[in-house]
Amino acid sequence: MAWSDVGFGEIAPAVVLERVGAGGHGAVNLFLGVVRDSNEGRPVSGMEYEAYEAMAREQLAAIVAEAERALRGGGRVAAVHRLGDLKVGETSVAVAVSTPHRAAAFEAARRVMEEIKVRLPVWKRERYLDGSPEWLGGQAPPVGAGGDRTREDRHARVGPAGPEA
Amino acid sequence: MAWSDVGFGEIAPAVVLERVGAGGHGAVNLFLGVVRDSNEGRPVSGMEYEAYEAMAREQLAAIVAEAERALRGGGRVAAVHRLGDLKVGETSVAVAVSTPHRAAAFEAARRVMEEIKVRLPVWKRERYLDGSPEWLGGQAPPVGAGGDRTREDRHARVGPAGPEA
Amino acid sequence: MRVSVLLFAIYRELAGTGNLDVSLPERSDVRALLAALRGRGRLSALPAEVSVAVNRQYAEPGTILADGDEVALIPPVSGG
Amino acid sequence: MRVSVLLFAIYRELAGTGNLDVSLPERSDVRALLAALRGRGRLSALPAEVSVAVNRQYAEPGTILADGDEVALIPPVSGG
Repeated sequence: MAWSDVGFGEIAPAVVLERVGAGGHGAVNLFLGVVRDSNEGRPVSGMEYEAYEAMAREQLAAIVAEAERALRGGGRVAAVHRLGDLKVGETSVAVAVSTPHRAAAFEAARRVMEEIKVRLPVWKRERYLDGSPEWLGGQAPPVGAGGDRTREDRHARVGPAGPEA
Repeated sequence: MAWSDVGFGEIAPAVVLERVGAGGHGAVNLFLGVVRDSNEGRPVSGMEYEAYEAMAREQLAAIVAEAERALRGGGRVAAVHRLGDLKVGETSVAVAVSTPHRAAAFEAARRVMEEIKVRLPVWKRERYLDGSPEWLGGQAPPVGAGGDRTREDRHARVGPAGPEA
Repeated sequence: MRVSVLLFAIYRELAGTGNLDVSLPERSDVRALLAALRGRGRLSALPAEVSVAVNRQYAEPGTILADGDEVALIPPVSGG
Repeated sequence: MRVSVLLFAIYRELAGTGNLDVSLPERSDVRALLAALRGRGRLSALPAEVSVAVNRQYAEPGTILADGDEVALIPPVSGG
């Protein structure tokens, strides 16, 4: 069963790995996003993550459910995103996938990360050692129901002189 | 610094993750190979791994060193392969990569696994619940110095009526 | 009708608040809501294109709103 | 000269031993060693193609052997 969470607690890789089990599956892939100590040359002291929490939980649950359904050969997917103040070296996101064969595990974990980067309503602000915190540039999410990628060619965002829908 | 080991102790994912550190790198990918509970429909009770140990250590060290050198943006690579009798659900191989950006971490971990499958002198034998143990089919390794892929088009193996070199 | 507007990250800082109650004519769409928001002082600086979620689903400019809807203005996301 | 031959997995079971000492004419190559091994009883069943490592490096059929070399017959590998 797909599993996901968005919350303020520390992320333990072992716990995320447990969520995808092991017995029936020969391959496990785990991806961790970690707070870096610099960004474009500026030293970073930490990162602050803000979310539209209720929606982020629903979106992450949808992302892992879609990824698990896409595993034709079977397997399990789990993901967790952390919020709040993180220090350098702490884990902000973890994605784990177990599958019978390794290519599918790599591919699904990569895909979940790509979806998180595009769809999850989460924003991060870096705290620099040499200046005030700054929101980082991000990706404009798609329109329409989560995961309905076929609608991306419609008007993704609303402008002041937006076209008729 | 690249790190690798081939041995009989249990593999702890956290230990392998520690080997690739975290501070400077935003992305970590971990791959685990786990003993499956069945193979082509036959129930499996466990797996026995045999190696040409001295050579396997040298080959795995070369594989991770090559993979780390190939990380243009920097990063670290670690890998460990376990030998001996493993039960279903136990980890036989672990590969960890840390990089500044995630695509390189996925790619390097996948590449290390591919090299392990082709080059590491390790053989596994499945113990079935319904019959005697069997060596599994594998891949014929390349000829020539480890990692010298340009020589693969030469005579890869020696037959009884092998051509002149 | 009234809708509840949630603002996050840079949009929250722009508005000086994380949520607003907005009165709109019945059957207004997302585009009309954004036009109304841009008529307010600080939110006139909203970028030309704004992603929106209605009741926690990404919505389209023509999505029709209903009384009590929760409408979130979603800045470019940067999770991970 | 003498070389030490290591056998693993199915080749070890075929030979009934994990290592053999083999005497060869000076400057024999890998191909000559395999021909000599195939002349022995149980190893006549070696497959037509055999991968070989000399002193823990994958070698070629024409690799020249030296006294004391460690030559391993490498069945198709199945690690991971």
